[in-house]
Amino acid sequence: MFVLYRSLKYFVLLVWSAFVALPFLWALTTSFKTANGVVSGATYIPWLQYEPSLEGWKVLFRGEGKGIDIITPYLNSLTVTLSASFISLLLGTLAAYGLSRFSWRAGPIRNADITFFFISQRIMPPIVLSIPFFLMLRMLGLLDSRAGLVLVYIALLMPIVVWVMVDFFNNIPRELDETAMLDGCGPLETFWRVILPNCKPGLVVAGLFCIVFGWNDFFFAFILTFTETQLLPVAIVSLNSSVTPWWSLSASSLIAVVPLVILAFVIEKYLSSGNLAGAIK
Amino acid sequence: MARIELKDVGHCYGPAGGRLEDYALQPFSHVWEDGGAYALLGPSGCGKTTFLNIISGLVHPTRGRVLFDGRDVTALATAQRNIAQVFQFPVIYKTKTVHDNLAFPLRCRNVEETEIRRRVQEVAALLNLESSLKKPARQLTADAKQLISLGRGLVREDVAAILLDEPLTVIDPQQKWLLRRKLKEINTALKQTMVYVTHDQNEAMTFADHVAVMDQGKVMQIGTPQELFECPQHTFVGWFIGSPAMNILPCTVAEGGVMIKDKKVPLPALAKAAATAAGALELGIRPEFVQISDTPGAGALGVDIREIENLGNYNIVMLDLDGLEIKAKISVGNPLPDRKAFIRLPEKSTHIYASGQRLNPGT
Amino acid sequence: MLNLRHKYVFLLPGLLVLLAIILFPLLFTIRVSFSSWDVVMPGLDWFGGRNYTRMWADGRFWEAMQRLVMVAVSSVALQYVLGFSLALLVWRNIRMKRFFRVLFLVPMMTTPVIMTVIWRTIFHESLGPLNNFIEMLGLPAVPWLSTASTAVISLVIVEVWQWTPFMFLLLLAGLLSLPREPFQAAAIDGAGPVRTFFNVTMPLMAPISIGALIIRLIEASKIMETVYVLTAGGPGTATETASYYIYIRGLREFQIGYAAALSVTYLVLMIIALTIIAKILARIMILKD
Amino acid sequence: MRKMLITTALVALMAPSMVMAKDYSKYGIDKDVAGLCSYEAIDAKDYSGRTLSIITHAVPVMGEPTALHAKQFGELTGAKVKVVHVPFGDLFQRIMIPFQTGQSAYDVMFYGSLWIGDFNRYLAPVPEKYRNSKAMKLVTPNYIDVATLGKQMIQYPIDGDRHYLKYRRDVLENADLKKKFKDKTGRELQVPATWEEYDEIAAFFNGWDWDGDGEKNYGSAEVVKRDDLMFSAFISRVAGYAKHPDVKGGFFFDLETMTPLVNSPGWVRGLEMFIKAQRFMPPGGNNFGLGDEIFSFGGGQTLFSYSWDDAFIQAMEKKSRIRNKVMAAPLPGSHEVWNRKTGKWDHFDTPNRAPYITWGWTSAVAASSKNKDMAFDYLCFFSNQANTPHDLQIGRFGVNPYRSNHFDPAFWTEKLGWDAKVADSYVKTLSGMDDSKNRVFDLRVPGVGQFMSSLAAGVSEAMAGQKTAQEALDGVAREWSRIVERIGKERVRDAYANVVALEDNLR
Amino acid sequence: MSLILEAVGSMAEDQMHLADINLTFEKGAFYVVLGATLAGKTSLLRLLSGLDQPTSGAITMDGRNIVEVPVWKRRVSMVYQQFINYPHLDVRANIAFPLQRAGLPGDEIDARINEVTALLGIGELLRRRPGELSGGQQQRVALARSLVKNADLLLLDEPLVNLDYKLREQLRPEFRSLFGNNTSAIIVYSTTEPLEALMLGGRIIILDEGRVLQTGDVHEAFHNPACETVARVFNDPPMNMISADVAGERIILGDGLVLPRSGHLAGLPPGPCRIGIRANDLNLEQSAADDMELAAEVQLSEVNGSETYIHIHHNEVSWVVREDGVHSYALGSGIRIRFNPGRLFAFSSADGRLLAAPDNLVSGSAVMEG
Repeated sequence: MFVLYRSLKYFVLLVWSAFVALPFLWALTTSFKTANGVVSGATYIPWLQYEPSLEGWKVLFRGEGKGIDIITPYLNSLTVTLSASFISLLLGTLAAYGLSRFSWRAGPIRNADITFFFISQRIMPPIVLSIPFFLMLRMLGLLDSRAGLVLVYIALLMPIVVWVMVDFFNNIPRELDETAMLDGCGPLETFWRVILPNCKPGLVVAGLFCIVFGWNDFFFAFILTFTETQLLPVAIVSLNSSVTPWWSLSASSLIAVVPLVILAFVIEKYLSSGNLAGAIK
Repeated sequence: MARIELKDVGHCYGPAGGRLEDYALQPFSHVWEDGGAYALLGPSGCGKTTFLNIISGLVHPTRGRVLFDGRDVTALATAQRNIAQVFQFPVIYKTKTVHDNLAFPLRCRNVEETEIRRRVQEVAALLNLESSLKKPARQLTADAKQLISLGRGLVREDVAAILLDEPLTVIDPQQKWLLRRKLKEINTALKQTMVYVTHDQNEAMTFADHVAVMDQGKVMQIGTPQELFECPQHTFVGWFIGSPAMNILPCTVAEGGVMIKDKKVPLPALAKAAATAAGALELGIRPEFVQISDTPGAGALGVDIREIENLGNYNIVMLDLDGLEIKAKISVGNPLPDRKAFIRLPEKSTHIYASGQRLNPGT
Repeated sequence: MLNLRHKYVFLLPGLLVLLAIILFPLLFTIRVSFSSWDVVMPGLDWFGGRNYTRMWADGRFWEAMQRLVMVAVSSVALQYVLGFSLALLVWRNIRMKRFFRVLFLVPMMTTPVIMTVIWRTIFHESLGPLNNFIEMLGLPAVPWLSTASTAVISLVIVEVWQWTPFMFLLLLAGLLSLPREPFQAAAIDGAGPVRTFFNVTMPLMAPISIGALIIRLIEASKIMETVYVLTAGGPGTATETASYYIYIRGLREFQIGYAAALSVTYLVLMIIALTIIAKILARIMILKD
Repeated sequence: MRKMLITTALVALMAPSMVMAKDYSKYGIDKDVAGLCSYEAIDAKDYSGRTLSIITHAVPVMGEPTALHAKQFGELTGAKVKVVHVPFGDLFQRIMIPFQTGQSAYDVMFYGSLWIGDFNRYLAPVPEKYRNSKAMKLVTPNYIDVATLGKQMIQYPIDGDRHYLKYRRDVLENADLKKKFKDKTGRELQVPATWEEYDEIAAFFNGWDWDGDGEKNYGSAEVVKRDDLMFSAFISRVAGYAKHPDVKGGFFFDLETMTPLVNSPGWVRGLEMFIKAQRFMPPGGNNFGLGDEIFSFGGGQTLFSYSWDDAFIQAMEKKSRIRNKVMAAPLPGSHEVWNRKTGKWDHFDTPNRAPYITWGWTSAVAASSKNKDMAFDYLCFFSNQANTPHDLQIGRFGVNPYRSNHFDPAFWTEKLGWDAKVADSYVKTLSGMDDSKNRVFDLRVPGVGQFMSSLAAGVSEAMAGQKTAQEALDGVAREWSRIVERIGKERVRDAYANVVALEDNLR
Repeated sequence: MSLILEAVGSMAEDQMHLADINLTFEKGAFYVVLGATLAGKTSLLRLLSGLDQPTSGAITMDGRNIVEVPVWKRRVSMVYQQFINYPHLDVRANIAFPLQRAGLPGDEIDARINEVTALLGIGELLRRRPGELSGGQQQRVALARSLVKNADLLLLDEPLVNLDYKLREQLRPEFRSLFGNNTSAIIVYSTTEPLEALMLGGRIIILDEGRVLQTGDVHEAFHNPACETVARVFNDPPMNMISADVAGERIILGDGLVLPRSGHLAGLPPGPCRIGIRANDLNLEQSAADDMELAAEVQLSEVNGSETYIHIHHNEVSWVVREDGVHSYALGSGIRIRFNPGRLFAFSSADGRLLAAPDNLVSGSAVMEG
């Protein structure tokens, strides 16, 4: 019975692993194909089943005129994602702290309503916001700029930070803040010196979500830029011509996920050490 | 209901076969008789949780065997041991009503529904929970929740023992005695073997007929509360049981008694044993038994009064015997000498310890 | 809760920045929904409520709305069940725990719009690997994207692949924070794995479950890029969800005014629905002490 | 060195009038061809310090040549040229949002020519010097028409697109298979002249391995996925039934009343045939986008395909398994044609064919651009007579013949090694469309996106069996009326009149 | 320096936490706030610290209203019942924290840390993180952090309640010596345990349901509880109570025991009253000839330290008897108890006011208070 249960457990794990890995393995093998390799049906093993080619990978680094240049968008994506995440974390964490520690009242509005207001920002489908955002950035002269995207992403990411951090702060005893104040720290100093160093797990989770959602956003990066500031998903999608180039899209999907896989390792480490346990409640 | 027998049980969290000093629980043997009320008492980290887990089956001991009614259960899992346990924090099934909480262990064992109802009624009556049977268990107070936890053990007829792991931690101090009484009542009424684990001497001594005092992985003494109090077998027990703790004073052998510093304490009955004992000697006497007067006399030791703590109903008098501190507990109303005093240590309440172990006056 | 004057220093920067960023778009959208802005007439004329009356009679929108509910609810439910199961499997010590945990997290790190292209190639009925496997097993090929029901299933599969990790992460972290005693108590009471799960694990995981479900529902409702790349709403209108429909009306056909009206309605309905769902979930799952 | 000698020799031979031209062979062209925007002419210009912004399609189709020539242009003139590539489905909004909000985002746009109805207000007319250039004079009338709204040329022709039939020559010319077909149907196997024949043949060759590669083959690969391209495939299928050569005054609408004609029997018949055709499409064929169609036919999976050039070009790629095994032919037509004037089906002994001059890639310069001179120079350079032949040779560029001098079989046989018969069929098919007097153009009116999107949605519903053909198209017609009403009948009519004028050969 | 609360009230979420508090705290004095759970002890301490603001009334320090002075600008320390330390800092950094905030020079900080850690015996732990320490050690660190500041106001909110029994026993005398020679600060210590209050001495403030019931010297209050509630709160086990009726020269206790109306009870007005007696004054043996005797049934014998509390029941009487030493009685067994009428308290049955208290026995606090 126990053996059966165990084997079943590993069987399920392996099946799901296969399911999770399938797109990546498929992308890996496809990335070495050419149109001829693709049209000859589902094949998996290079040389044996199809003639491998590096075309799919080369296209990404060839630069204008011959393919796309993936390096600049990569760096753009990094800059925009990290800046927006950082600012969102900063503002969102502060706001979450404010919501967790102080009572707010304005007419019928209470803390919970403000928290919901933050979270509700994510309900709006991006399509709707595209034109107003476009106009707004136009007025600010921030169209087609990294700053403009950062601004928009702040609105997208801050709600996530608030969502994660309010709960996290609620689990940190208030007495800790009070002790710091009694020890002579003003509220901001309390936050900076005492609370922040103790919310690493929460920040890790919130930061993870920021980076994941920021890095993977396509729509705003797409609508709000022209030629100057391309982000990675937009650059990759610009390969998606009427003939879908399976090979280069496959290669690029693998490239795009690399930095975040590193993130997955970091998260797992936190999980295993039990540090994230308190961060998500 | 069962008789629980521990044979040379010891546990080491590291690899088996390590040195004995590394054992979290030093090997020992003991029997808990069926239907008794027992307690495991010791400061945190003394090994009592390991002990408890060995009985409940969460930990399999590195050595030794655990027998329930003679049946070797050492290798059995928790669920197979027919143990019930009440935890420090109330564990209830919060989606269920009180009735369904109590019925849960029976339902898990596919007991017939009418039988379940009967037993639940019975236990609920015992625990004064009848009126709240239909309520969701989560709405009850902490003490009622602890009763439910206990009740889940009581409804089962097959239970070998009920383990209580610091069950009163979350109970309001003013309510504690009621729950203590309930526990005692149940033990008396049902004759269930119950093992109560706590770091609080009051809890242990109030509840149990026999208390095992543990320290650093070792069982220091097993005895009735009165024995522990009046006749601690180890200086640790003397210190740990009773408040204020027993006075423990280093001493040396002397003719017909012992010497504390350069003052002689006549202890004719104990002198012989002390003379032959190996290891450092200590004299132990509880503050309650220290007799104090303002006049010198035979066998009285001259001391200075350092401080008097007035605790309302009695005074704790801190005495200075050539630099050694001795506490004496004196009821209010008894006269207190000023500055200088003389104390007597009655032999029947005085113990001599060698390397911490009490010397038996008989030997 | 403290009530210091300094509290504004914390909340206001974030709140004001958010308001500054979001308020204009929000009000603008509401205003646009009362205009006839479209491909030939850009600008904010006054069109009254005609966009809304048109919407009322727009069967396609309401169908898309229903479809959205179906797709979002079913995929989120699946994500929850699968994420929970997987979290339970890798919760306690198992071999290669790290490997599984990292692997299971990866899909959520990928860009949906790109991964869906890969998925489309996987679902490709004659050139993709999926049917190839199925045929190798001797089973009939599945018309993944070309019948209404399978297309919806394909869509859900992609959503499940992408977002189960999110649930997995939240629920695993939640599981890791649970106390041990309730599980020991259940073992002592003689409860098997199933009873333990429903009477101990689930109730303990309720609060985190609700948070995770709500957030996922919000995100899943915006499903658009996946639909766009995978099926473009087809076959027929079988996979046309509300947000994709708004996209079609808004940016494909450039009926900005109408799309704004749809969006405002969508937003209002979503907020109402989510509030109700949150309340219901809370009632079912969290049983307050 | 040898290459250099040969090049020099070639130049000397072919352009005897030129005096020792500069060598531009490093740009991959055979030779510079003198003209308004020849390499030499552009080289002479100095745009340094200026930036040109271009939006174009994703790489490679049209996106790659855009970027390639942008790079060359930059090198030659010193201008900074920025190109952004966008998938087709997002191109419209990406261009339209800046237009509508008054943001000057791009100088040059590459896009689908049918959007002229929406974009025209924002486009700069092509200046006369370009219109009168030698290269422009060679552009076939169809593509001049496509680039023109009313009397004004506002799009710059850089590509030729059309729908035509592609078939597997190795099947239709295979005696064995011909016999099998005849045995089964009693008819000769030949290139289908009507959609009914197309269906019959496709059905016969569906679901079995007729090329002996061990994989099943199928009848027809078509663009069916409900996206921005599908409606074109549908119009191709409808044109023969609904475009009566003698009935003037509108194909999509009755120009006089602006009543939609999409639910007329001709259209319904076309849709019914389309629905039926799903039976002999490959697995998943009813969700094929253009890319899938290209891979399917281009990969040798199906017997037939129609729509744009790409599938044909893919099939003719150097390493293709079916290189030189494909042929081109005009789209099938119909013996029965709906006459909406009489309300009857007219019978034609020779099948009625109505070539659909479907929209394709075009380019334009934004009216708000501050770099119009440079922008037009770029487009002119893009399509100069040295670049176009170069681009035509690279299949993935998606640049197809649009000048009369491209219709030379020798070009395809010599440059690309095509079989003479294949090249011949290709060139003849393409040029033949230019000679037709029964052409169908796109609905080049404002809001074309709405019309086509609603058409695609309706067709898609019928294809998926959610509605019958008649119901679906009735729904589309109702929707179209509403759109006309919303946009304004006169506005639509004015625009549509231009299309009808082209169709009715009034120009 | 004196801290004065005038008519202070505190409400939160429409719930009264404190009402009409009038107290004066003097520099160099030690105050014990005694009260049951939820009596308002924590609320009072929080008001004093400045963490909370009163909803009514005034708090002045040397005549200056300090309600508006933010907590971080005050010189206040607080020790919570939970062990609150900075988890991200090691013990040394924890203790140094308030000093660094105050901008003290490094060598001064070192000196003070050395002093306080030596005092509290945590010198060995300086490099450890709070999470690695036992509860007792954590609380010592928290205490060190509070002491090191030399604050004007030191607040201790049930600092021992979450510690093991023996640790509490160990720490109490330490507290006593720590606070015994205080001259510069106001120290306020809250507890639920009368024993702790008695041991620590000083001034007492007895709270119940958000109101101050009695203030004054600890021992004075112990012997003369202002009212019945104080008598309950200030005794562990709570003072045993019974209704009585004064008629003529007799006092009839609830279920029929009759006492002469004499001695300190002679002045009781006729009519109903409440009679109280400490568990300590109930004996199992006869100690005097005029002892009253009562037969009862044992409900539970509880061990408390070196004493046994016997809960007894008889008709209306539910009393607790304190007996020295550890003894056990079977549940339900019969028992006879005696008490000396001279040890009875009498309270008004109308408002609970003390009517008569027994004479104070010889007090041994002379040395302590001398």
